[in-house]
Amino acid sequence: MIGKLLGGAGMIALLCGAGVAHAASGTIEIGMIADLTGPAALSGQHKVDGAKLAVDEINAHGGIAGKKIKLIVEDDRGQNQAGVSAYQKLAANQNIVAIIGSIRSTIVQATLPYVARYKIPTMIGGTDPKLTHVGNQWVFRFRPNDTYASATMAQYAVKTMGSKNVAVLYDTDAFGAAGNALLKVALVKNGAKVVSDQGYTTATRDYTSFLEKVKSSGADTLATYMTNSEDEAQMLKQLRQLGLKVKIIGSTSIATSVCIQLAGPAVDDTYGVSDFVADGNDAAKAFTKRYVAKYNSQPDVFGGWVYDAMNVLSRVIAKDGTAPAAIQKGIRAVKGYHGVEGTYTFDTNGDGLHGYWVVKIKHRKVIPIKYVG
Amino acid sequence: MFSEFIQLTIAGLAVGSIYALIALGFVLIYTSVNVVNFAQGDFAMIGAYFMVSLVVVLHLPWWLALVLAVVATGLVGALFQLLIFQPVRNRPRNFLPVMIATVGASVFLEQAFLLIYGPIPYQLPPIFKADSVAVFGVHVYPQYIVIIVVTAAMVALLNWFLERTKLGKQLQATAQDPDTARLMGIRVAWMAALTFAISTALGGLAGLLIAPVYTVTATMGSSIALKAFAAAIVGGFGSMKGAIVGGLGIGLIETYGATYISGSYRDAFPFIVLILFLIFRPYGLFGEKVSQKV
Amino acid sequence: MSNMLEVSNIQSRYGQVTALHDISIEVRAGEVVALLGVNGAGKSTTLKTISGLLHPTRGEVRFEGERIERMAPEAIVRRGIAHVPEGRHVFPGLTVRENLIMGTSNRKVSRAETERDIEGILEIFPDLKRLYTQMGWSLSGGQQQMLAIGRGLMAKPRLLMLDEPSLGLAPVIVKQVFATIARINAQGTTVLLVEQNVNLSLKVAHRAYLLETGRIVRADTTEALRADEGFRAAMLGAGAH
Amino acid sequence: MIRSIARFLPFVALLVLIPFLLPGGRLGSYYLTLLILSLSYAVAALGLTVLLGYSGQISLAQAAFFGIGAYTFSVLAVNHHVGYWSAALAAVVVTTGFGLFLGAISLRLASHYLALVTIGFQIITELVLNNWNAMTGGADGISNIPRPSLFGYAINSDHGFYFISVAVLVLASYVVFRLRHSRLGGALFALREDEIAASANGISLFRTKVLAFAVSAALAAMGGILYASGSLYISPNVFNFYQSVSFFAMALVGGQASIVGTTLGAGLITFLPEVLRFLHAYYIAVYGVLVVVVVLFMPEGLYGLLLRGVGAVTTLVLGRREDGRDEVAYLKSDAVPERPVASDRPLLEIRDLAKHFGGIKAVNGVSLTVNRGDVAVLIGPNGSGKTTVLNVLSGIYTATAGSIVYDGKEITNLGPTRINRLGISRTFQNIRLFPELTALENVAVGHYRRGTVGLAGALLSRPRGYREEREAMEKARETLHFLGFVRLDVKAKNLPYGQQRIVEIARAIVSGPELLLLDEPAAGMNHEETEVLSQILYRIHALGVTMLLIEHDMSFVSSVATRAYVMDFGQKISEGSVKQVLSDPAVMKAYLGDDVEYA
Repeated sequence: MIGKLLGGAGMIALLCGAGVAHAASGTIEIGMIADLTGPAALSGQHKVDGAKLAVDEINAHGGIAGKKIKLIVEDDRGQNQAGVSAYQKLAANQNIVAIIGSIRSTIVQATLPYVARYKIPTMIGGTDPKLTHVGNQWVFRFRPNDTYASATMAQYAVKTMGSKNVAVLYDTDAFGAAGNALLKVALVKNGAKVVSDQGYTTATRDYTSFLEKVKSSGADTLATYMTNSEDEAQMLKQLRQLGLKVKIIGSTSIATSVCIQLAGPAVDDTYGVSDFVADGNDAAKAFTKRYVAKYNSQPDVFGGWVYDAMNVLSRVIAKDGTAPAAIQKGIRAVKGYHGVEGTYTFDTNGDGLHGYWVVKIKHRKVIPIKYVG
Repeated sequence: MFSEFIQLTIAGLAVGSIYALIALGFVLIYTSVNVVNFAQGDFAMIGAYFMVSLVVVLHLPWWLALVLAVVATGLVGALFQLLIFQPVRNRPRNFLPVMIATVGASVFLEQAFLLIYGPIPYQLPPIFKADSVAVFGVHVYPQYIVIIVVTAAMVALLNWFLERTKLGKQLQATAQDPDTARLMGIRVAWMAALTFAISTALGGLAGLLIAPVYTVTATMGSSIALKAFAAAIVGGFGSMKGAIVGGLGIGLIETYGATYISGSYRDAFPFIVLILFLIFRPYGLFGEKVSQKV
Repeated sequence: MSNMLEVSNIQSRYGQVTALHDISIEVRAGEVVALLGVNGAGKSTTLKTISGLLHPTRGEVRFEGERIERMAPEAIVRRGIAHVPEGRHVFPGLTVRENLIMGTSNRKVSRAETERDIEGILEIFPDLKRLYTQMGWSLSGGQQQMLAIGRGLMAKPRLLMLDEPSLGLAPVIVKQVFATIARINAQGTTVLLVEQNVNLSLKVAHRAYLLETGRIVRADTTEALRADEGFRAAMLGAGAH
Repeated sequence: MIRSIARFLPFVALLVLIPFLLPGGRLGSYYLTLLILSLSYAVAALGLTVLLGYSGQISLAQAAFFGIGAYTFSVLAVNHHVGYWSAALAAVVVTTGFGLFLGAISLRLASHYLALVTIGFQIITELVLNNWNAMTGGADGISNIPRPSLFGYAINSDHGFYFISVAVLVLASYVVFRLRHSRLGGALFALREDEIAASANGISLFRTKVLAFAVSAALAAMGGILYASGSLYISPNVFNFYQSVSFFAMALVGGQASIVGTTLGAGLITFLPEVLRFLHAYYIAVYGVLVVVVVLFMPEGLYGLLLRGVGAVTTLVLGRREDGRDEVAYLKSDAVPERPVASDRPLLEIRDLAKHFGGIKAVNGVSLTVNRGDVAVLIGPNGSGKTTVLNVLSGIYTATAGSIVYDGKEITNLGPTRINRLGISRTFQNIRLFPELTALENVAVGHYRRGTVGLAGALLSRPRGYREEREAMEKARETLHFLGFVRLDVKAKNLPYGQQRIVEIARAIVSGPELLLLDEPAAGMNHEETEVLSQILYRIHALGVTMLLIEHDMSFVSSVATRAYVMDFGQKISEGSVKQVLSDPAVMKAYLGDDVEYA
């Protein structure tokens, strides 16, 4: 008993010591895992760019209470195992006060046990609803989850676009498969008929067979739940070439700069849901301007959510300090923060955003139509 | 219904042509030096990137760019041979280390090109600018026709080279009996380099042909390569005719299967066919049964 | 005049196993020289060492004065030594004509010259004429042997090395083959011959070496060997060669 | 045996100590997770030690087996609430079943093709794991995978689980080690070194390959269970083709046929990318290059290199060891044994045998009879078809026509394994010893058909297994002694030609065959060695073994053979006593050629 007490005291002393150490160093270190290599290295780059933009701005304004933010990035290669290693590598660094996790739901899944164990506030972008519903108090989602996306898509398609027979095309990965399930339910609930639902494997390059089936199913609308913007663009180009006449509404991947850049005119006149819209609100407009100025390319959701995460984090730290428990409490208390992605109000699960934009893509520009919250 | 079938057939043949070109590369290398080059698909990626540099960056006319890109890919292939195969060419049972080394090299090449060209996918304009042409309700994508025609021409050219020229015959002689070929004065090291150059050039051609349809990324080659590999086996590893028939067959099966059976298992069909072949006809369509000599 | 081929004290190994211990051979221009000995005595290994398929661990090989023992086979055949290997080794997937053309790989030849050379070979082996477009694998043993020798001659060698040309051939064919060797020699090609058919070898050759477990145990003219009853008995008794 | 087990102790001790050497806190936990990961990989990679290192089969599906194991376990334990150990057992059983299937297909495929089929299996497995939502949870994977409890204590901490993993690795190593040193291990090696020689020694290629695949799959499953339980979450993208390549790299980099080497390789391949992280964007490219360099330029792997380095240092410090090159190879005995007289009961009857290859009629209607107690010799010029007769006879070629009757039973086209098991064994013209095995091990493989203990017996350390192993070794030693050969522990590839012949003969007679087929036993031997050889054949004959040999050396033939058959152009041209046939003019002509002038 006495030993335990002594041990506890030692721990406290150690923690205090650590606190003193970074006070002296004058920086606050924040970790981030991202796809630096591997098939989705592009999204990884956007993510790093978004985070760096936020960091540079905060530091330019004098940092947080005089301390500069230092961003430390580890590569997750887009793989679960490498994601876990990267997360642990960051967590092992005693100076890191919070970690920005992955936008991929499976990588988040794989790292969740370690988040729970290390008790480091972790900000994620994966939209699989259950990620924040497993009782892990250290996970905060900086994007709206898929229940909102599917509901928004279904509602808009049926009520506004007048869709009656809908074909669904989805990626068989975690994001797409979960989205497909939710979307089908939502469509039926709104009174539409699902005439075909087809899954494809990530990075499929020839969509002829899928599109032929959409055609023969007699669908008036194609709803896509595709994970990668590259795939979405590829599919859209082929759809146009096959001369398929259907209305199209897609998940977030359709309204990304990557999709628009790759698909060109093929993406015009499609609808999509998006949590990030370049001129959706004032914060987004300002962000887009600065992002374009700095990187000479259009920002998208990959950069948007980490920009918000970084800013929310810096406010919380400025207010509550760098102790993990304080940050955790602080984020949970955030209410009505106007970020690039929308207005953040964290619920008890750790979900910050609760709605999606419906957007239309016209002349390769994303035009916000309405926000469904 | 019928137009759908035609549509699928054209798409299947086009994708199949790409598999066939890469499968030919596998077969050429396998028959001549008895190793499998798992980096074969990455040469498709290299060819596509070279094409991007020549067309998008340097604005060369497409036909000149095509020739230059194919030749350049072949040169990279010859260099690859020098580094991966030459050092261990005389080691017994070198199949295994070479095979794993080519996988390691594939990891390296994909990363190297990712670093050089960056993660943003490139788009290559189609060779014919025309959009799809509708014939009797069938929308034909011109690039698909280009792929099929160029592949056919390339196969004819390759066949002419191997069957009608002395160099081609020397290449075959080396593959059939390297020691005796050396006794004839055939420089077998050159033949190995030439074989790699031709094989990888075919891969590069496949890559730049499909590039306008796909996007050009560092990882574009790996998934194509595995299916091309299946095509080579189904055809009978070691048979050029087999590689072509296997490639087209796999392309068609994949496309029909995804439509008429299940889209999610699209990538599985080539390998299910492969397993069936290996169980019931292990030496493929055109492979000869070889028995070990005592 | 000096020797065309001079093999001095070579030792050759297959991995850990020493196949040749100490072999020295000389071949003069215009000669037919035979290497005799039982299976495993090292005759084929000697030829392989000369043609560059094996590199000796000791000793040297000179062809027309030039050291060649470290050269690759491709380089050696370019210098004028053609090696017709044991077991014929015709290219199974090439036709008779293509096999013959492969024989010219050691030199630059025009198309017309190639055709002329092929004509010459078909004159020596008229049987090949009707097999002209057949694949190598479909030929009988004798036909393959003729093709292999013909292919060797296409290299226009100054020294032709033949390894067991009578192997597996019917007696009539064997006679033809040896008659051809004599004819080739008469036309000016020097020949180094490995044979099991002792009588025929002694007839066609000027000199012979007897090998035993990787060593030369006797070197003499064929007249002397033929006159030596003991040698003939020994060949039948010890190895029937 | 005890000594070779003792060699592993320092490594086990090191593994047990490592956690105590790690830094505390999260850094320690980071390393510990990687260590647990390495251990699970090591167990699966040990499967490749058996499959690739021992039996020489190529499989690029190890990640598939790893995944099937992990998934079967997780589905049972998480979704169906089966107890930890029962779920684990079931996972191993199911995975082994898939291993059996793949092994069964493999028989018909040459090694390169096998590599290809395993890739197909790998890719299909990954797709099924991804798409079979109802069972596998699809791309979402399975989370909340439990950790075991032992004797009522739940082992949830990483430290505890690490020790469980070490225990499983030790168990896996034991399995591999026992297999290596059992009768089956000899069979696996024989398969790797020379399939034809293996089957000619009574080893069933089919059963051995299937066994190798099954064991390999079982080990992969064990690794998979550790993986699932260690990371608490699995999803299909972990078990992909590149993971299979990774397993392969572990085996090759460490040293494919070494338990310690493979384990080190697993650690290295797992830690290498982590160690290289400081290179940022370049590290995966550097990793690729390192794999290429190691695989191409270090054929024995890093562990092999290490051992050689240690060996070199030891030699340097302790002085040169005797390499045994000049050791006496034969013990001579001058006693001429009593040779049995041939009976007139036929043991082997060949009728009208024919074998054609394409256009070449290698054997064209040969009939001959070998009586019990005969030393029959088949002579004839090179290329006359003698070896082909022997190859058809021992089941390596199938006959085009004709029949072979042995001991009253029809054995035509039975296959080499069955024929060997009937009591016919042979040597080969170009010597087919297992080059990487020692002389003694080679001969012990020859005893295979006399053994009975299978996998279970070997792994459970049944006394009968040890007895048989001992017996095989003793018999092998005895046989080599009987033939006067003493360099027992030299690798076959390092023996001179003549000695290799003796070892091959010993391998052929160690199981006590009734009929011994010898293909040119005296080829490449000098006089002295030939004399030793005839002594040896006398002694074998004196044991009552009937022999059929092919030979060119006539003085040798005259001294050993009781009956001779002469072949030319695929046909028998003469038969009788050696003396008779040698004076037959047809034979003279066949051998020496006729006397026509050409020059």
